[in-house]
Amino acid sequence: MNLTNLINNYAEAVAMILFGIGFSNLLLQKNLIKKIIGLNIMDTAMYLFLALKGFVAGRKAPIVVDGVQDVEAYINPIPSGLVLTGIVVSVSVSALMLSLTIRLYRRYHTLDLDEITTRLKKEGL
Amino acid sequence: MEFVQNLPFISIILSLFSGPLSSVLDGKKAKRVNIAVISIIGVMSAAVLAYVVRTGKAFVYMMGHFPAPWGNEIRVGVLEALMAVFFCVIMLLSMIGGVREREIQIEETKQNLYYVMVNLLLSSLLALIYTNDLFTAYVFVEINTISACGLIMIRQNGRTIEAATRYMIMSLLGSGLLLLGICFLYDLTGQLLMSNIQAAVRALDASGQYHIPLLVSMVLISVGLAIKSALYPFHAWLPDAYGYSTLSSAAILSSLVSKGYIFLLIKIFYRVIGFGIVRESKVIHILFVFGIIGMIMGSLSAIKEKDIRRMIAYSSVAQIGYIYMGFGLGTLPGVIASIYHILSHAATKSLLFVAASGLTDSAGDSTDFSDLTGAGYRNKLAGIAFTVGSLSMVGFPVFSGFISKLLFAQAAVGHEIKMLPTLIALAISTILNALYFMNTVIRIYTPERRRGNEKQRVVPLREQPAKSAALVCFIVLNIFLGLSSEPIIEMIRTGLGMFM
Amino acid sequence: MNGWILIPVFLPAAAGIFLLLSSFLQHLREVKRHKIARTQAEIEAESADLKKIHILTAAVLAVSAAVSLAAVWSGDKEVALLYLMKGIPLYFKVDAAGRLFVTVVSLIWTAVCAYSFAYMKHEGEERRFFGFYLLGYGVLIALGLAGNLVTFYLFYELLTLTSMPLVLHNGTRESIMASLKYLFYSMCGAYMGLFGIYFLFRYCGTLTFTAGGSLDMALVQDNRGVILIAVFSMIVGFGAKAGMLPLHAWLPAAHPVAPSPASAVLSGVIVKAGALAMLRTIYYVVGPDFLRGTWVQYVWMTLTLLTVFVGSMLAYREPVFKKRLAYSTVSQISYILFGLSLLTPQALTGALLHTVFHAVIKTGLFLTAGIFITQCGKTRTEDYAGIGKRMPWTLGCYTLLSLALIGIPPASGFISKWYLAQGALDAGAGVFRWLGPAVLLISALLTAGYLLPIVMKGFFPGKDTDTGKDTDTNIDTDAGTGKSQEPSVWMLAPLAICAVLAVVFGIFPNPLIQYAEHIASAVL
Amino acid sequence: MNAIIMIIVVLTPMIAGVLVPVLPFRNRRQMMFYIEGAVILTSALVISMLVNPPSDSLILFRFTGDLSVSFRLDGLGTVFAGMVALLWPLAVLYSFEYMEQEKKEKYFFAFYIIAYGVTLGVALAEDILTMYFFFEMLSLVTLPLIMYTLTSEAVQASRTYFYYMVGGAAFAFIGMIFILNYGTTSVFVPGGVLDMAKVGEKTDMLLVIYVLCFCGFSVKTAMWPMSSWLPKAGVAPTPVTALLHAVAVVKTGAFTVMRITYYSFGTELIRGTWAQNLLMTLVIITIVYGCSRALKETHFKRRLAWSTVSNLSYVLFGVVLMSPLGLIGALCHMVFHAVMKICAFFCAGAVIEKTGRTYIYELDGFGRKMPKVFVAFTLSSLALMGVPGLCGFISKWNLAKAAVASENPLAYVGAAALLVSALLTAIYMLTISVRAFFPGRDFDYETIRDVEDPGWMMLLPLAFFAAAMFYFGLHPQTILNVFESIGAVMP
Repeated sequence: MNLTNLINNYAEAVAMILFGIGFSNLLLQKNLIKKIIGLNIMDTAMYLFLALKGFVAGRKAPIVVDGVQDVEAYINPIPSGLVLTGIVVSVSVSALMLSLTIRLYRRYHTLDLDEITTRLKKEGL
Repeated sequence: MEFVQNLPFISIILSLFSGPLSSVLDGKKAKRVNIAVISIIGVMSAAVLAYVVRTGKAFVYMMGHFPAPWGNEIRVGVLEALMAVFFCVIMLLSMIGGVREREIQIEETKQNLYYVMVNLLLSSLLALIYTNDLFTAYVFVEINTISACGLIMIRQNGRTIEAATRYMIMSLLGSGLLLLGICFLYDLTGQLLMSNIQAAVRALDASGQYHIPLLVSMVLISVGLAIKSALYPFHAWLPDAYGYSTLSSAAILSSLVSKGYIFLLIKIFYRVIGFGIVRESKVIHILFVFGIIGMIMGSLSAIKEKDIRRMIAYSSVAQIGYIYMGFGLGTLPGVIASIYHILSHAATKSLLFVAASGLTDSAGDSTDFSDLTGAGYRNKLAGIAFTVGSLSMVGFPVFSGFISKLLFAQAAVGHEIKMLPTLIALAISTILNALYFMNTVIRIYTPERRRGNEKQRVVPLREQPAKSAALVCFIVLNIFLGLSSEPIIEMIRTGLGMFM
Repeated sequence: MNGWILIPVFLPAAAGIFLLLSSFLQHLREVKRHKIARTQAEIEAESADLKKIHILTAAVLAVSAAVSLAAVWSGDKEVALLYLMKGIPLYFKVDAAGRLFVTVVSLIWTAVCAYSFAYMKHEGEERRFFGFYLLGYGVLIALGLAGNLVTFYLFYELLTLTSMPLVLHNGTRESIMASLKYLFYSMCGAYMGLFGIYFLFRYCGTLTFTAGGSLDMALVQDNRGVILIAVFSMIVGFGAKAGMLPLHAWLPAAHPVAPSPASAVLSGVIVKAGALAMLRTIYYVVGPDFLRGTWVQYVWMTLTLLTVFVGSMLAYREPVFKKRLAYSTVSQISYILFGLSLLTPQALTGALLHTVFHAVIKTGLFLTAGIFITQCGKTRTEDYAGIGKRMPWTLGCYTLLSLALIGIPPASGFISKWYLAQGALDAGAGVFRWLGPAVLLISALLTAGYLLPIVMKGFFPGKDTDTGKDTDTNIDTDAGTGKSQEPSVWMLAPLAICAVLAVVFGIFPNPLIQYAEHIASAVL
Repeated sequence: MNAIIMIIVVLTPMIAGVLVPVLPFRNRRQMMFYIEGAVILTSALVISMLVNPPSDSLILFRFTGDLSVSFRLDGLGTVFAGMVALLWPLAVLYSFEYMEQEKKEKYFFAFYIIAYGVTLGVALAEDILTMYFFFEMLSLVTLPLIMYTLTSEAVQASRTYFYYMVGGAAFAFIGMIFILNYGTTSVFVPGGVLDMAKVGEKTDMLLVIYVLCFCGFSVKTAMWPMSSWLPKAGVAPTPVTALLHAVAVVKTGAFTVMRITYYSFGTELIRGTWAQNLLMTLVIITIVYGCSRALKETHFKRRLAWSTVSNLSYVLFGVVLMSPLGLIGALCHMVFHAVMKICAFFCAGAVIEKTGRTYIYELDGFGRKMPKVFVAFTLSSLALMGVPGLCGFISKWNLAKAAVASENPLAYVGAAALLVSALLTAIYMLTISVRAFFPGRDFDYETIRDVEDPGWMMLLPLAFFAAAMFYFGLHPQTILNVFESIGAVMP
């Protein structure tokens, strides 16, 4: 197992580990809030990975400050654009999930989804 | 560059902006806007379809005339136009069918919000069909998920909110994996436009490098989309989501939303990675096996159900299994069969949902089997519609189910190893379908023995004109798909030809 | 065109059906009126039209018997009635064996008919009885005249169907059960026969009866085994009707239950149809030399000898008189079958002779049984003590008949047993050379054992037994005399004829023997 | 005669059937004339079609690609269509009197006539897809007929019936697909259409598919593992059990099996293989099993239903022999059994409808009170037993001839099974006749005072069938020539 690749791409490795943590949290946690936190971890890990794709060592961020127009001076802007859209998407999704959780809590006074389901099965609506 | 080529882009934008627009209107007006929007888009897509069939080749439309890496592209072929037309027709009929349910079940103030969600859903479906860019596809997948969750939640009782939450969690898992898969592809090829990625992947495959990351991204994308389209092992959220939501959302969700994701998966397999590479990889066999298991297990759990809506929901798990088995075969006829089944299942499933709601009307809105005995006599049209739907699901000759079963079987016979398991699975699942569908049909036609069941009342034809009209249109659509399926199959074949 | 030989088949059949229809309508009228008690006037009217029935039956029977004898004895004729299937006609042909069978049938049938006029008075339902009686006669004549195996099978099955109602005539639960048993046993036998016919149809050139058999050797070479099985199933199947061992259980059940004229006819003639069937298949279709020395012949011989022995043993121990006679029929018929199974000319002659003699004797015996039952109401043999005093003539005839059956020289039984023994001795069939005659001898002793005690007790009852002058006279004895309870002349005459014939055949057997030898030589 | 008549023949009964509940009839008599008229018209058309058959084929409509619903008349189709055309008008005439006191009889007659059209569709089908198409429609159309009385028992019976039918159709579907892909053409060609090049060395798989297809189609003929639906369907009114479950539905099953064996898969390939032996064993088991169950059954109609199960396996036995002679025997028994069994069922129906008694032990002494019905019943039981002189003997004779000619030891066992079941038929049929005609000396006829013969509408069909039994029994050669001409064309 040649570790050289891993060391060079340590950032991607970290992103993947973060993704794993977020994914397992979203899937396995009982508490709804913890699920949402897991969701956000997963998304941020994705955006870290995406940002890394655009990064070229030794170049500046793609904001034209001192009139330099030459492309070679900046890093690849597209991944950053994608990250922006991604962040918009994950914000809206988290907002929706949180509203659902509040509604459930008001109705059942518990954040445990499985417990809600069993109570639902017992007394219907 | 005729004007017609702009129509697909216009239809996406129209439905996208009619969403927020209807949030300011009140319930009645929003409904009218929605119906108008859907019909206009339907007509436009039909025009596009006619144009593309006439010219015989797909065209690419660059939004804002910016070339690839900066601007965005949509690509319209015969297959995409056909799916668009079909989705609009189904959505229109489902909306018309579910009018009365919406008025009763959704509070006055929230009526217009429902139409916001429906318009957004329509726009995201059209985008999924047309888009030629992977990341746009991901964004619209997310819009699709959120609006679908809105559709489930609109009915505001405990069950739907719990169902919506479960739906969201599972879908987010799916889209997380999808995003990861797309990023891997982007990482490998540096491109986001489907045609460019395909060229790069072909080069990679020729050179033999990065074989494992390519395989991983394929697996991630397939599993992600499988979770979102409720393939067997990931279907836990489906029965609650479809079972308890209001009628039109159940119809739309079951026939259109899950099919949109499957169509995206087919597009990715064909246009992004190239079907040859996919065929060599093991992913196809995994999907085939899950498809077969899904067919059988879906029907088995449907047999145990005591509630007619949940039974129909479980049967769509089985039908999605059919589709995955279809293109799991890996041959061109297999994919044609699965696409045809997407259309036929969409038509039959929404017919079944609307007919089931007709039957429950005559049983005092209770979806339990014990109240439904004899419902066929009380609501004649719904009874006939439900029988037509069940016969089509069982694969009776005149109806569309028979044609898709025929196509699946013919595709299977071409394949060497997978032939016998497919044929046997087809036969067994037909029998299982017959078990629970015909059981219900026979139940609704056995006269009610117990006296004094006050909930039951006779529903005259004219009481719900909209629903009756929707039912009749669905029956005609089903029989049309059953009897004259020749042109549609030809269109799918040429469409797939253009996909390359 | 010699279609007229079929008159004796269709005339009685038509008369029989007419009688059945009239009994049907009469019963319907009666049931419709739901009349329970019948007034005196009706009884007279009824006995009047009973007379008419007797005259009608007698006339029809006489005419058809005469015509059939004329048809049969006036040279060989043949007629094909209609074509059942391509190559399989309903074909009638008069040949030597058929001639013998038809003669015996006509003789016995007319004799018993006279007897039944008197006997049936106390049984009731005469119309139905005589209807089936005439039908039975027609079918039997057709059976005798049948020219090929399919026609033979057709009338063989019709015979079962027409004779079955005779058995269940008196309508008791037991008789219905016995008739069903008879029906299903002979049906099972008929179907085993049919199984064989299917194979013969394929492996024989033609199914018409040709002396010496018509197996086409080319086809037979490679699958002899299958044909042997088929022939064996035919033998066991037709054996069912002839009371051979595996399927004989119906005979002792059916005969005692039937009215005496019916059981007389059943034992005398209908059982012979089974023997005729075997004769036809073995000697006229399969051909004797195909079977000679095969396992089928040996198994057949063992079965017949076993039946002979078992029949006589059971008869010996049976107290009820008619059941005893039924068992004796089982064993006597197997004499004939044993003769057939030896496949030698002498044995065949013996078998044919025994067919004739046994028909005459057994009919006579059953007629006496009928008289005993009607006159003194008892069915068990030990009650017949001292019956000789009251019915000397009947018992006299009975004695003559039993002597003939046992085979004591002057009477006819001896001759047929003689030929059978001779046939067995020079048949060269291994152990059966001596076993056959030995069994015949033992069975003759047993026959004596179960027939003669009635004669002894009847004539010499011994002091202590009362002679039945006073007791058990519930049956209407002769008015006033109380002494001789001889039956009416109508019942006694046929019995006397049978007895005389049994002895006369014994004394002047030559014409019969020449005729039997003529048949045997044609075939072997 | 051009081919259009085939469409007319199939569609007129269907349209007439659909119109029955719609047309405004003033009274029952007018409806009767309409229905009987429609059926007789169709039968006349069929007979005229059979007299000078149209040579070319005709496409009704096109499904996909080369698959289409199309009709063509050939030898086998003539026999089946002729049989159905002769029996249906009589059955309808019979059912008028039977359905007198039933309510909602409009829907009954509607489906009853539609079934006629669908059966003709099966008879005239040109290729395997059309046949499968009408095969499925038949099970759908006959479902309401079984459910007609709507008692819980009838509903249960219809549920079992439909599961068996769909199950069978599912497996038959596999066979059809196989033919469509591995055959040179989907049209029926005597001697089979499989092109050996494509099949190549995969014969074993071909045999598995053939067995599946055989069992699928023969669900309708109630072969042993799948025979429990037929006695249960006895709960339907007699015209249904008589016509459909003794003639139309079960014979359709036999007909379709003949089609796929002789006209699609071809017998050369299958003769002598393990598939033939397996199917022959199944058939022989059904023959004996059907009869033994009939023996045990005390319900009158269910006993006849079990006897149908075993008699149909005679036809399957003929088919499984895989030789032209076998086909002739099978056709022979198919036609003759239809006549015999429908007569028996009508007698049973007359008894049940007139006196309400359905169990055999209640039939004592009926022979005297319902003489015409029970004479017909005894005749049909004698024919079923195979007494020569009636048609049963002829068909058994042909079947056995084919079995013996096939030199296959299992076929000999089959011939023996035929005779064993003939004996069992004798037992369970004749016991009824003996019980009816000879109830015993001390039976008083008061207990069955209300029993008498039904009206002429029920008796006319019985008389016709009795005459047909005698005619076929004594002069079968005319119809046997028709069967031989079909057999001759087989390779």
